[in-house]
Amino acid sequence: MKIDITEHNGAKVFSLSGDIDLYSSPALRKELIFFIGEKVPLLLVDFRDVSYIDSSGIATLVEGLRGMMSHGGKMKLFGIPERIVEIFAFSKLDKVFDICGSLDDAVKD
Amino acid sequence: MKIDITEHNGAKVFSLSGDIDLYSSPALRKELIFFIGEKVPLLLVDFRDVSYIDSSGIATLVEGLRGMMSHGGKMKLFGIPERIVEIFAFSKLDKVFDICGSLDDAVKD
Amino acid sequence: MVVKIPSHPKYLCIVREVTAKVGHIHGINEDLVEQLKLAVDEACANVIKYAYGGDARKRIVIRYKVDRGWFEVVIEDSGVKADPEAIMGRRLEEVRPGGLGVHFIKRCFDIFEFDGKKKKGNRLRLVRYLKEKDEDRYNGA
Amino acid sequence: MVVKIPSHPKYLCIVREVTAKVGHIHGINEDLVEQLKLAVDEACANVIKYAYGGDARKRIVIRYKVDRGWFEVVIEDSGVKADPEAIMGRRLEEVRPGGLGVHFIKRCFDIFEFDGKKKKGNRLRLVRYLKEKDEDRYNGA
Ligand SMILES: Nc1ncnc2c1ncn2[C@@H]1O[C@H](COP(=O)(O)OP(=O)(O)O)[C@@H](O)[C@H]1O
Ligand SMILES: Nc1ncnc2c1ncn2[C@@H]1O[C@H](COP(=O)(O)OP(=O)(O)O)[C@@H](O)[C@H]1O
Repeated sequence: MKIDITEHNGAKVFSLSGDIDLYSSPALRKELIFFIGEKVPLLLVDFRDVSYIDSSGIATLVEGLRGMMSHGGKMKLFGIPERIVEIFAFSKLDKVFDICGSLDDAVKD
Repeated sequence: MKIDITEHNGAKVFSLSGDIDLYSSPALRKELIFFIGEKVPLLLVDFRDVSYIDSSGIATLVEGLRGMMSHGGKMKLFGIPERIVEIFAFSKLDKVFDICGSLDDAVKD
Repeated sequence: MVVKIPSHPKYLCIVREVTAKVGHIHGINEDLVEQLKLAVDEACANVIKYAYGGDARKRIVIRYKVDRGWFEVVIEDSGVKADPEAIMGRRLEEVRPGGLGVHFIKRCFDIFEFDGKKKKGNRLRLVRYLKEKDEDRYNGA
Repeated sequence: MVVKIPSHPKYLCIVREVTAKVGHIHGINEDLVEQLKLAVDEACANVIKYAYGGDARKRIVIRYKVDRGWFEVVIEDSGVKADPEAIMGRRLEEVRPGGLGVHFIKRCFDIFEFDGKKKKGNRLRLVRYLKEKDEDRYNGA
Protein backbone atom coordinates (compact mmCIF):
# COMPACT_ATOMS: atom_id res chain seq x y z
CA MET A 1 0.00 0.00 0.00
CA LYS A 2 1.07 3.55 -0.69
CA ILE A 3 -0.47 6.69 0.84
CA ASP A 4 -0.28 9.96 -1.02
CA ILE A 5 -1.47 12.92 0.99
CA THR A 6 -2.55 16.13 -0.73
CA GLU A 7 -4.84 19.10 -0.14
CA HIS A 8 -7.99 19.97 -2.01
CA ASN A 9 -9.92 23.12 -1.05
CA GLY A 10 -8.90 22.84 2.58
CA ALA A 11 -9.66 19.11 2.79
CA LYS A 12 -6.95 16.49 3.22
CA VAL A 13 -7.01 13.83 0.53
CA PHE A 14 -5.53 10.42 1.27
CA SER A 15 -4.92 8.62 -2.01
CA LEU A 16 -4.40 4.97 -1.21
CA SER A 17 -3.03 2.44 -3.66
CA GLY A 18 -2.28 -1.27 -3.58
CA ASP A 19 -3.31 -3.73 -0.90
CA ILE A 20 -4.52 -2.66 2.55
CA ASP A 21 -3.96 -5.62 4.85
CA LEU A 22 -2.59 -6.59 8.24
CA TYR A 23 0.87 -5.64 7.01
CA SER A 24 0.08 -2.23 5.61
CA SER A 25 -2.86 -0.97 7.68
CA PRO A 26 -0.70 0.16 10.65
CA ALA A 27 0.87 2.79 8.34
CA LEU A 28 -2.60 4.03 7.38
CA ARG A 29 -3.62 4.08 11.04
CA LYS A 30 -0.60 6.21 11.94
CA GLU A 31 -1.41 8.80 9.28
CA LEU A 32 -5.10 8.91 10.21
CA ILE A 33 -4.26 9.40 13.89
CA PHE A 34 -1.87 12.21 13.02
CA PHE A 35 -4.48 14.17 11.06
CA ILE A 36 -7.19 13.46 13.63
CA GLY A 37 -4.81 14.97 16.17
CA GLU A 38 -4.57 18.03 13.91
CA LYS A 39 -8.37 18.20 13.95
CA VAL A 40 -8.64 18.52 10.16
CA PRO A 41 -12.29 19.29 9.34
CA LEU A 42 -12.58 17.09 6.22
CA LEU A 43 -10.70 13.99 5.26
CA LEU A 44 -11.30 12.40 1.85
CA VAL A 45 -10.03 8.91 1.16
CA ASP A 46 -9.41 8.09 -2.49
CA PHE A 47 -9.93 4.37 -3.11
CA ARG A 48 -9.55 4.37 -6.89
CA ASP A 49 -6.23 2.52 -6.85
CA VAL A 50 -6.95 0.20 -3.95
CA SER A 51 -6.65 -3.38 -5.15
CA TYR A 52 -7.54 -5.14 -1.90
CA ILE A 53 -8.75 -4.49 1.63
CA ASP A 54 -9.12 -6.94 4.49
CA SER A 55 -10.76 -6.67 7.91
CA SER A 56 -7.76 -4.94 9.45
CA GLY A 57 -7.97 -2.22 6.81
CA ILE A 58 -11.68 -1.80 7.45
CA ALA A 59 -11.11 -1.74 11.20
CA THR A 60 -8.56 1.03 10.67
CA LEU A 61 -11.09 3.07 8.69
CA VAL A 62 -13.80 2.56 11.32
CA GLU A 63 -11.35 3.79 13.93
CA GLY A 64 -10.46 6.75 11.69
CA LEU A 65 -14.12 7.64 11.21
CA ARG A 66 -14.72 7.61 14.95
CA GLY A 67 -11.65 9.76 15.54
CA MET A 68 -12.80 12.31 12.98
CA MET A 69 -16.31 12.41 14.44
CA SER A 70 -14.95 12.89 17.95
CA HIS A 71 -13.87 16.45 17.07
CA GLY A 72 -16.75 17.15 14.71
CA GLY A 73 -14.74 16.43 11.56
CA LYS A 74 -15.95 14.51 8.53
CA MET A 75 -14.44 11.60 6.66
CA LYS A 76 -15.62 10.51 3.22
CA LEU A 77 -14.54 7.69 0.96
CA PHE A 78 -14.68 7.96 -2.82
CA GLY A 79 -13.87 6.00 -5.98
CA ILE A 80 -14.25 2.62 -4.29
CA PRO A 81 -13.93 -0.23 -6.82
CA GLU A 82 -17.05 -2.36 -7.10
CA ARG A 83 -15.40 -5.42 -5.60
CA ILE A 84 -14.54 -3.46 -2.48
CA VAL A 85 -17.93 -1.72 -2.23
CA GLU A 86 -19.33 -5.23 -1.97
CA ILE A 87 -17.16 -5.89 1.10
CA PHE A 88 -18.42 -2.70 2.77
CA ALA A 89 -21.99 -3.68 1.92
CA PHE A 90 -21.61 -7.20 3.32
CA SER A 91 -20.14 -5.68 6.50
CA LYS A 92 -23.12 -3.30 6.75
CA LEU A 93 -20.69 -0.40 6.70
CA ASP A 94 -21.89 1.11 3.43
CA LYS A 95 -24.43 3.06 5.48
CA VAL A 96 -21.96 3.95 8.22
CA PHE A 97 -19.37 5.51 5.93
CA ASP A 98 -20.08 8.44 3.68
CA ILE A 99 -19.32 6.82 0.33
CA CYS A 100 -19.11 9.04 -2.76
CA GLY A 101 -18.54 8.35 -6.43
CA SER A 102 -15.87 10.92 -7.14
CA LEU A 103 -13.76 13.59 -5.47
CA ASP A 104 -16.17 16.19 -6.84
CA ASP A 105 -19.17 14.46 -5.27
CA ALA A 106 -17.30 14.18 -1.99
CA VAL A 107 -16.52 17.90 -1.91
CA LYS A 108 -19.96 19.00 -3.11
CA ASP A 109 -22.34 17.71 -0.50
CA MET B 1 -2.52 -17.22 -22.52
CA LYS B 2 -5.24 -16.39 -25.02
CA ILE B 3 -4.88 -16.39 -28.80
CA ASP B 4 -7.14 -14.21 -30.90
CA ILE B 5 -6.84 -14.83 -34.61
CA THR B 6 -7.97 -12.19 -37.11
CA GLU B 7 -7.22 -11.07 -40.66
CA HIS B 8 -5.62 -7.82 -41.74
CA ASN B 9 -5.15 -7.14 -45.47
CA GLY B 10 -4.67 -10.81 -46.24
CA ALA B 11 -2.28 -11.39 -43.33
CA LYS B 12 -3.17 -13.53 -40.34
CA VAL B 13 -2.82 -11.69 -37.04
CA PHE B 14 -2.24 -13.71 -33.87
CA SER B 15 -3.02 -11.51 -30.88
CA LEU B 16 -1.54 -13.16 -27.83
CA SER B 17 -2.33 -12.17 -24.27
CA GLY B 18 -1.25 -13.35 -20.84
CA ASP B 19 1.62 -15.68 -20.04
CA ILE B 20 3.27 -17.91 -22.65
CA ASP B 21 4.92 -20.74 -20.75
CA LEU B 22 5.36 -24.50 -20.72
CA TYR B 23 1.64 -24.82 -19.96
CA SER B 24 0.28 -22.57 -22.66
CA SER B 25 2.84 -22.78 -25.48
CA PRO B 26 1.50 -26.10 -26.88
CA ALA B 27 -1.73 -24.29 -27.78
CA LEU B 28 0.25 -21.63 -29.63
CA ARG B 29 2.30 -24.32 -31.38
CA LYS B 30 -0.87 -26.04 -32.56
CA GLU B 31 -2.27 -22.85 -34.10
CA LEU B 32 1.04 -21.98 -35.75
CA ILE B 33 1.34 -25.43 -37.26
CA PHE B 34 -2.19 -25.20 -38.62
CA PHE B 35 -1.59 -21.92 -40.44
CA ILE B 36 1.83 -23.05 -41.66
CA GLY B 37 0.02 -26.04 -43.16
CA GLU B 38 -2.32 -23.57 -44.86
CA LYS B 39 0.74 -21.83 -46.29
CA VAL B 40 -0.42 -18.36 -45.23
CA PRO B 41 1.99 -15.83 -46.78
CA LEU B 42 2.20 -13.42 -43.82
CA LEU B 43 1.71 -14.08 -40.13
CA LEU B 44 1.81 -11.17 -37.69
CA VAL B 45 2.12 -11.85 -33.98
CA ASP B 46 0.76 -9.14 -31.70
CA PHE B 47 2.68 -9.10 -28.42
CA ARG B 48 1.11 -6.00 -26.87
CA ASP B 49 -0.79 -7.93 -24.19
CA VAL B 50 1.82 -10.59 -23.50
CA SER B 51 2.81 -10.40 -19.85
CA TYR B 52 5.43 -13.15 -19.83
CA ILE B 53 7.29 -15.53 -22.09
CA ASP B 54 9.67 -18.33 -21.17
CA SER B 55 12.03 -20.50 -23.20
CA SER B 56 9.27 -22.87 -24.30
CA GLY B 57 7.33 -19.93 -25.74
CA ILE B 58 10.41 -18.71 -27.56
CA ALA B 59 11.17 -22.21 -28.84
CA THR B 60 7.63 -22.34 -30.21
CA LEU B 61 8.12 -19.07 -32.07
CA VAL B 62 11.48 -20.21 -33.49
CA GLU B 63 9.76 -23.34 -34.74
CA GLY B 64 6.95 -21.22 -36.18
CA LEU B 65 9.40 -18.95 -37.97
CA ARG B 66 11.16 -21.94 -39.53
CA GLY B 67 7.85 -23.41 -40.63
CA MET B 68 6.78 -20.15 -42.26
CA MET B 69 10.13 -19.79 -44.03
CA SER B 70 9.92 -23.36 -45.32
CA HIS B 71 7.14 -22.37 -47.72
CA GLY B 72 8.43 -18.88 -48.40
CA GLY B 73 6.05 -17.21 -45.93
CA LYS B 74 6.92 -14.40 -43.54
CA MET B 75 6.37 -14.06 -39.82
CA LYS B 76 6.70 -10.76 -37.97
CA LEU B 77 6.34 -9.87 -34.31
CA PHE B 78 5.06 -6.47 -33.20
CA GLY B 79 4.25 -4.50 -30.05
CA ILE B 80 6.66 -6.47 -27.87
CA PRO B 81 6.85 -4.99 -24.35
CA GLU B 82 10.31 -3.74 -23.41
CA ARG B 83 10.84 -6.41 -20.78
CA ILE B 84 10.26 -9.12 -23.37
CA VAL B 85 12.35 -7.42 -26.07
CA GLU B 86 15.19 -7.72 -23.59
CA ILE B 87 14.71 -11.50 -23.45
CA PHE B 88 14.85 -11.74 -27.24
CA ALA B 89 17.98 -9.58 -27.25
CA PHE B 90 19.71 -11.66 -24.58
CA SER B 91 18.86 -14.79 -26.61
CA LYS B 92 20.34 -13.19 -29.75
CA LEU B 93 16.99 -13.64 -31.46
CA ASP B 94 16.22 -9.96 -31.95
CA LYS B 95 18.11 -10.19 -35.24
CA VAL B 96 16.56 -13.52 -36.21
CA PHE B 97 12.95 -12.40 -35.87
CA ASP B 98 11.47 -9.53 -37.81
CA ILE B 99 10.46 -7.31 -34.89
CA CYS B 100 8.26 -4.28 -35.61
CA GLY B 101 6.89 -1.48 -33.48
CA SER B 102 3.27 -1.59 -34.54
CA LEU B 103 0.88 -3.47 -36.80
CA ASP B 104 1.24 -0.64 -39.33
CA ASP B 105 5.01 -0.99 -39.40
CA ALA B 106 4.67 -4.75 -39.77
CA VAL B 107 2.36 -4.43 -42.77
CA LYS B 108 4.30 -1.59 -44.42
CA ASP B 109 7.74 -3.03 -45.06
CA MET C 1 -0.35 -27.46 -3.33
CA VAL C 2 1.34 -26.45 -0.11
CA VAL C 3 2.80 -23.11 0.98
CA LYS C 4 4.72 -22.58 4.17
CA ILE C 5 5.23 -18.98 5.27
CA PRO C 6 6.79 -17.22 8.26
CA SER C 7 4.10 -15.80 10.57
CA HIS C 8 4.84 -12.25 9.50
CA PRO C 9 2.07 -10.11 8.00
CA LYS C 10 4.24 -9.24 5.02
CA TYR C 11 3.85 -12.80 3.75
CA LEU C 12 0.05 -12.60 3.58
CA CYS C 13 0.32 -11.20 0.04
CA ILE C 14 1.85 -14.52 -0.98
CA VAL C 15 -1.05 -16.43 0.55
CA ARG C 16 -3.47 -14.26 -1.40
CA GLU C 17 -1.64 -14.72 -4.69
CA VAL C 18 -1.37 -18.47 -4.28
CA THR C 19 -5.02 -18.74 -3.30
CA ALA C 20 -6.04 -16.74 -6.35
CA LYS C 21 -3.87 -18.79 -8.70
CA VAL C 22 -5.14 -22.09 -7.31
CA GLY C 23 -8.65 -20.76 -7.89
CA HIS C 24 -7.88 -19.69 -11.47
CA ILE C 25 -6.16 -22.98 -12.28
CA HIS C 26 -9.32 -24.79 -11.22
CA GLY C 27 -11.62 -22.59 -13.23
CA ILE C 28 -13.23 -20.75 -10.34
CA ASN C 29 -14.81 -17.46 -11.27
CA GLU C 30 -13.36 -14.12 -10.31
CA ASP C 31 -16.03 -13.25 -7.72
CA LEU C 32 -15.41 -16.39 -5.72
CA VAL C 33 -11.65 -16.08 -6.18
CA GLU C 34 -11.82 -12.68 -4.49
CA GLN C 35 -13.79 -14.15 -1.59
CA LEU C 36 -11.39 -17.07 -1.23
CA LYS C 37 -8.38 -14.72 -1.17
CA LEU C 38 -9.96 -12.62 1.53
CA ALA C 39 -11.10 -15.59 3.61
CA VAL C 40 -7.75 -17.40 3.57
CA ASP C 41 -5.92 -14.14 4.28
CA GLU C 42 -8.18 -13.53 7.29
CA ALA C 43 -7.68 -17.04 8.62
CA CYS C 44 -3.89 -16.67 8.40
CA ALA C 45 -4.04 -13.18 9.94
CA ASN C 46 -5.90 -14.69 12.88
CA VAL C 47 -3.18 -17.32 13.28
CA ILE C 48 -0.61 -14.52 13.44
CA LYS C 49 -2.68 -12.49 15.90
CA TYR C 50 -4.13 -15.17 18.17
CA ALA C 51 -2.24 -18.46 17.83
CA TYR C 52 1.15 -16.72 17.73
CA GLY C 53 0.28 -13.52 19.63
CA GLY C 54 2.06 -11.49 16.96
CA ASP C 55 5.31 -13.48 17.01
CA ALA C 56 6.52 -13.18 13.42
CA ARG C 57 9.15 -15.93 13.57
CA LYS C 58 6.82 -18.93 13.59
CA ARG C 59 5.50 -20.93 10.67
CA ILE C 60 2.09 -21.27 9.01
CA VAL C 61 1.43 -24.13 6.61
CA ILE C 62 -1.37 -23.75 4.08
CA ARG C 63 -2.51 -26.74 2.04
CA TYR C 64 -4.90 -26.62 -0.91
CA LYS C 65 -6.93 -29.51 -2.23
CA VAL C 66 -9.35 -28.93 -5.05
CA ASP C 67 -11.54 -31.54 -6.58
CA ARG C 68 -14.77 -31.58 -8.52
CA GLY C 69 -17.18 -29.58 -6.43
CA TRP C 70 -14.78 -29.01 -3.59
CA PHE C 71 -12.21 -26.35 -2.58
CA GLU C 72 -10.40 -27.21 0.62
CA VAL C 73 -7.79 -25.20 2.51
CA VAL C 74 -6.10 -26.57 5.62
CA ILE C 75 -4.16 -24.10 7.75
CA GLU C 76 -1.75 -25.38 10.39
CA ASP C 77 0.17 -23.60 13.11
CA SER C 78 2.12 -24.60 16.20
CA GLY C 79 0.74 -21.83 18.41
CA VAL C 80 -1.76 -21.50 21.24
CA LYS C 81 -4.80 -23.72 20.83
CA ALA C 82 -7.92 -21.89 19.75
CA ASP C 83 -11.16 -22.31 21.63
CA PRO C 84 -13.61 -22.88 18.77
CA GLU C 85 -16.52 -21.75 20.98
CA ALA C 86 -14.88 -18.36 21.48
CA ILE C 87 -14.34 -17.68 17.81
CA MET C 88 -17.08 -15.52 16.48
CA GLY C 89 -17.41 -12.24 14.67
CA ARG C 90 -19.14 -9.25 16.17
CA ARG C 91 -22.78 -8.55 15.47
CA LEU C 92 -22.65 -6.58 12.24
CA GLU C 93 -25.13 -4.04 13.59
CA GLU C 94 -22.79 -3.12 16.39
CA VAL C 95 -20.27 -0.93 14.52
CA ARG C 96 -16.76 -1.01 15.95
CA PRO C 97 -13.26 -1.74 14.70
CA GLY C 98 -12.57 -5.48 14.42
CA GLY C 99 -14.71 -8.59 14.46
CA LEU C 100 -15.16 -8.92 10.71
CA GLY C 101 -12.55 -11.53 9.76
CA VAL C 102 -14.57 -14.55 10.86
CA HIS C 103 -17.59 -13.24 8.93
CA PHE C 104 -15.49 -13.06 5.77
CA ILE C 105 -14.26 -16.60 6.32
CA LYS C 106 -17.68 -18.06 7.03
CA ARG C 107 -19.55 -16.44 4.19
CA CYS C 108 -17.07 -18.03 1.79
CA PHE C 109 -16.49 -21.45 3.32
CA ASP C 110 -19.18 -23.98 4.14
CA ILE C 111 -17.02 -25.85 6.65
CA PHE C 112 -14.93 -24.07 9.30
CA GLU C 113 -13.59 -26.74 11.59
CA PHE C 114 -10.65 -27.16 13.94
CA ASP C 115 -9.20 -30.65 13.91
CA GLY C 116 -9.52 -31.82 17.52
CA LYS C 117 -7.00 -34.61 16.96
CA LYS C 118 -4.04 -32.28 16.48
CA LYS C 119 -1.81 -32.41 19.57
CA LYS C 120 0.11 -29.14 19.46
CA GLY C 121 -1.13 -26.03 17.68
CA ASN C 122 -4.11 -25.81 15.37
CA ARG C 123 -5.30 -27.35 12.15
CA LEU C 124 -8.17 -25.36 10.69
CA ARG C 125 -10.04 -26.99 7.84
CA LEU C 126 -12.00 -24.79 5.47
CA VAL C 127 -14.15 -26.26 2.73
CA ARG C 128 -16.17 -24.58 0.03
CA TYR C 129 -18.62 -26.75 -1.86
CA LEU C 130 -18.40 -25.49 -5.41
CA LYS C 131 -21.67 -24.77 -7.08
CA GLU C 132 -22.08 -24.47 -10.83
CA LYS C 133 -22.16 -20.67 -10.59
CA ASP C 134 -18.71 -20.70 -8.95
CA GLU C 135 -17.08 -22.04 -12.07
CA ASP C 136 -15.96 -20.04 -15.00
CA ARG C 137 -14.46 -20.23 -18.43
CA TYR C 138 -11.53 -18.20 -17.04
CA ASN C 139 -8.27 -19.95 -17.85
CA GLY C 140 -5.73 -18.41 -15.49
CA ALA C 141 -2.91 -16.22 -16.73
CA MET D 1 9.20 -19.68 2.44
CA VAL D 2 8.39 -23.04 0.92
CA VAL D 3 6.01 -23.98 -1.91
CA LYS D 4 5.23 -27.50 -2.94
CA ILE D 5 3.53 -27.99 -6.31
CA PRO D 6 2.45 -30.94 -8.43
CA SER D 7 4.78 -31.43 -11.41
CA HIS D 8 2.18 -30.11 -13.84
CA PRO D 9 3.01 -27.12 -16.06
CA LYS D 10 -0.17 -25.36 -14.97
CA TYR D 11 1.35 -24.78 -11.54
CA LEU D 12 4.35 -22.88 -12.90
CA CYS D 13 2.32 -19.66 -12.71
CA ILE D 14 2.23 -20.13 -8.95
CA VAL D 15 6.00 -20.51 -8.81
CA ARG D 16 6.37 -17.28 -10.76
CA GLU D 17 3.98 -15.36 -8.53
CA VAL D 18 5.60 -16.58 -5.35
CA THR D 19 9.08 -15.82 -6.67
CA ALA D 20 8.00 -12.31 -7.60
CA LYS D 21 6.36 -11.66 -4.23
CA VAL D 22 9.38 -12.96 -2.31
CA GLY D 23 11.48 -10.59 -4.40
CA HIS D 24 9.17 -7.63 -3.74
CA ILE D 25 9.00 -8.36 -0.03
CA HIS D 26 12.77 -8.19 0.12
CA GLY D 27 13.00 -4.95 -1.80
CA ILE D 28 14.43 -6.38 -5.00
CA ASN D 29 13.94 -4.19 -8.04
CA GLU D 30 11.53 -5.02 -10.82
CA ASP D 31 14.21 -5.87 -13.41
CA LEU D 32 15.79 -8.50 -11.23
CA VAL D 33 12.37 -9.77 -10.08
CA GLU D 34 11.53 -10.49 -13.73
CA GLN D 35 14.79 -12.38 -14.17
CA LEU D 36 14.26 -14.38 -10.98
CA LYS D 37 10.72 -15.32 -12.06
CA LEU D 38 11.96 -16.54 -15.42
CA ALA D 39 14.95 -18.40 -13.98
CA VAL D 40 12.99 -20.26 -11.30
CA ASP D 41 10.22 -21.06 -13.79
CA GLU D 42 12.81 -22.52 -16.19
CA ALA D 43 14.43 -24.60 -13.47
CA CYS D 44 11.06 -26.06 -12.46
CA ALA D 45 10.10 -26.63 -16.11
CA ASN D 46 13.31 -28.64 -16.51
CA VAL D 47 12.39 -30.74 -13.49
CA ILE D 48 9.04 -31.50 -15.14
CA LYS D 49 10.65 -32.28 -18.50
CA TYR D 50 13.81 -34.13 -17.51
CA ALA D 51 13.64 -35.35 -13.91
CA TYR D 52 10.01 -36.46 -14.26
CA GLY D 53 9.89 -37.05 -18.03
CA GLY D 54 6.61 -35.17 -18.21
CA ASP D 55 4.85 -37.09 -15.45
CA ALA D 56 2.52 -34.47 -13.95
CA ARG D 57 1.65 -36.37 -10.79
CA LYS D 58 4.95 -35.91 -8.93
CA ARG D 59 6.01 -33.17 -6.53
CA ILE D 60 8.41 -30.25 -6.74
CA VAL D 61 9.48 -28.43 -3.60
CA ILE D 62 10.78 -24.89 -3.89
CA ARG D 63 12.43 -23.20 -0.91
CA TYR D 64 13.36 -19.52 -0.71
CA LYS D 65 15.94 -18.04 1.63
CA VAL D 66 16.70 -14.37 1.38
CA ASP D 67 19.21 -12.56 3.50
CA ARG D 68 21.26 -9.40 3.20
CA GLY D 69 23.01 -9.69 -0.13
CA TRP D 70 21.72 -13.16 -0.87
CA PHE D 71 18.73 -14.67 -2.72
CA GLU D 72 18.67 -18.45 -2.58
CA VAL D 73 16.23 -20.88 -4.15
CA VAL D 74 16.49 -24.61 -3.58
CA ILE D 75 14.47 -26.88 -5.86
CA GLU D 76 13.93 -30.51 -4.96
CA ASP D 77 12.44 -33.39 -6.88
CA SER D 78 12.31 -37.16 -6.53
CA GLY D 79 12.91 -37.88 -10.22
CA VAL D 80 15.76 -39.13 -12.38
CA LYS D 81 19.13 -37.83 -11.30
CA ALA D 82 20.53 -35.09 -13.51
CA ASP D 83 24.03 -35.32 -14.92
CA PRO D 84 25.35 -31.83 -14.17
CA GLU D 85 27.98 -32.19 -16.92
CA ALA D 86 25.24 -32.71 -19.51
CA ILE D 87 23.25 -29.62 -18.55
CA MET D 88 24.12 -26.80 -20.84
CA GLY D 89 22.29 -24.42 -23.10
CA ARG D 90 22.84 -24.34 -26.84
CA ARG D 91 25.34 -21.93 -28.39
CA LEU D 92 23.26 -18.79 -28.83
CA GLU D 93 24.59 -18.31 -32.35
CA GLU D 94 23.14 -21.64 -33.41
CA VAL D 95 19.47 -20.72 -33.80
CA ARG D 96 17.06 -23.58 -33.11
CA PRO D 97 14.08 -24.25 -30.84
CA GLY D 98 15.13 -25.07 -27.27
CA GLY D 99 18.33 -24.75 -25.31
CA LEU D 100 17.62 -21.35 -23.75
CA GLY D 101 16.34 -22.25 -20.27
CA VAL D 102 19.74 -22.90 -18.74
CA HIS D 103 21.00 -19.57 -20.14
CA PHE D 104 18.13 -17.75 -18.41
CA ILE D 105 18.91 -19.51 -15.16
CA LYS D 106 22.64 -18.85 -15.29
CA ARG D 107 22.50 -15.21 -16.23
CA CYS D 108 20.38 -14.58 -13.15
CA PHE D 109 21.97 -16.86 -10.57
CA ASP D 110 25.64 -16.84 -9.57
CA ILE D 111 25.52 -20.37 -8.17
CA PHE D 112 23.86 -23.28 -10.03
CA GLU D 113 24.72 -26.41 -8.12
CA PHE D 114 23.27 -29.87 -7.67
CA ASP D 115 23.66 -31.22 -4.16
CA GLY D 116 25.64 -34.43 -4.61
CA LYS D 117 24.64 -35.67 -1.15
CA LYS D 118 20.97 -36.13 -2.02
CA LYS D 119 20.22 -39.86 -2.32
CA LYS D 120 17.10 -39.98 -4.47
CA GLY D 121 16.13 -37.24 -6.91
CA ASN D 122 17.72 -33.84 -7.22
CA ARG D 123 18.33 -30.81 -5.06
CA LEU D 124 19.32 -27.83 -7.19
CA ARG D 125 20.68 -24.83 -5.33
CA LEU D 126 20.48 -21.44 -7.01
CA VAL D 127 22.04 -18.38 -5.41
CA ARG D 128 22.04 -14.78 -6.54
CA TYR D 129 24.43 -12.45 -4.75
CA LEU D 130 22.49 -9.23 -4.45
CA LYS D 131 24.33 -6.12 -5.52
CA GLU D 132 23.29 -2.64 -4.51
CA LYS D 133 21.69 -2.06 -7.93
CA ASP D 134 19.40 -5.07 -7.38
CA GLU D 135 17.63 -3.36 -4.52
CA ASP D 136 14.80 -0.95 -4.78
CA ARG D 137 12.52 1.29 -2.87
CA TYR D 138 9.63 -0.85 -4.20
CA ASN D 139 7.39 -1.96 -1.36
CA GLY D 140 5.43 -4.90 -2.73
CA ALA D 141 1.73 -4.73 -3.31
N1 LIG E 1 -7.17 -18.49 15.05
C1 LIG E 1 -7.77 -18.02 16.18
N2 LIG E 1 -7.35 -18.43 17.41
C2 LIG E 1 -7.94 -17.94 18.52
N3 LIG E 1 -8.96 -17.06 18.52
C3 LIG E 1 -9.42 -16.61 17.35
C4 LIG E 1 -8.87 -17.07 16.12
N4 LIG E 1 -9.54 -16.47 15.13
C5 LIG E 1 -10.45 -15.68 15.71
N5 LIG E 1 -10.40 -15.74 17.05
C6 LIG E 1 -11.30 -15.02 18.01
O1 LIG E 1 -12.48 -14.63 17.30
C7 LIG E 1 -12.67 -13.20 17.37
C8 LIG E 1 -13.22 -12.70 16.06
O2 LIG E 1 -12.23 -12.80 15.05
P1 LIG E 1 -12.29 -11.86 13.78
O3 LIG E 1 -13.68 -11.90 13.24
O4 LIG E 1 -11.20 -12.29 12.86
O5 LIG E 1 -12.07 -10.38 14.28
P2 LIG E 1 -10.85 -9.64 14.99
O6 LIG E 1 -9.63 -10.48 14.83
O7 LIG E 1 -10.78 -8.35 14.27
O8 LIG E 1 -11.28 -9.49 16.41
C9 LIG E 1 -11.31 -12.65 17.71
O9 LIG E 1 -11.41 -11.44 18.38
C10 LIG E 1 -10.69 -13.75 18.54
O10 LIG E 1 -11.07 -13.62 19.88
N1 LIG F 1 16.83 -30.69 -14.45
C1 LIG F 1 17.47 -31.29 -15.49
N2 LIG F 1 17.71 -32.62 -15.46
C2 LIG F 1 18.35 -33.22 -16.49
N3 LIG F 1 18.76 -32.59 -17.59
C3 LIG F 1 18.57 -31.27 -17.69
C4 LIG F 1 17.91 -30.55 -16.64
N4 LIG F 1 17.87 -29.26 -17.00
C5 LIG F 1 18.45 -29.18 -18.22
N5 LIG F 1 18.87 -30.38 -18.65
C6 LIG F 1 19.60 -30.66 -19.92
O1 LIG F 1 20.18 -29.45 -20.38
C7 LIG F 1 19.70 -29.13 -21.71
C8 LIG F 1 19.49 -27.64 -21.84
O2 LIG F 1 18.39 -27.23 -21.06
P1 LIG F 1 17.58 -25.91 -21.40
O3 LIG F 1 18.56 -24.81 -21.61
O4 LIG F 1 16.58 -25.70 -20.34
O5 LIG F 1 16.90 -26.16 -22.81
P2 LIG F 1 15.78 -27.18 -23.30
O6 LIG F 1 15.10 -27.76 -22.12
O7 LIG F 1 14.89 -26.33 -24.12
O8 LIG F 1 16.54 -28.19 -24.11
C9 LIG F 1 18.43 -29.93 -21.87
O9 LIG F 1 18.18 -30.24 -23.21
C10 LIG F 1 18.69 -31.17 -21.02
O10 LIG F 1 19.41 -32.12 -21.76
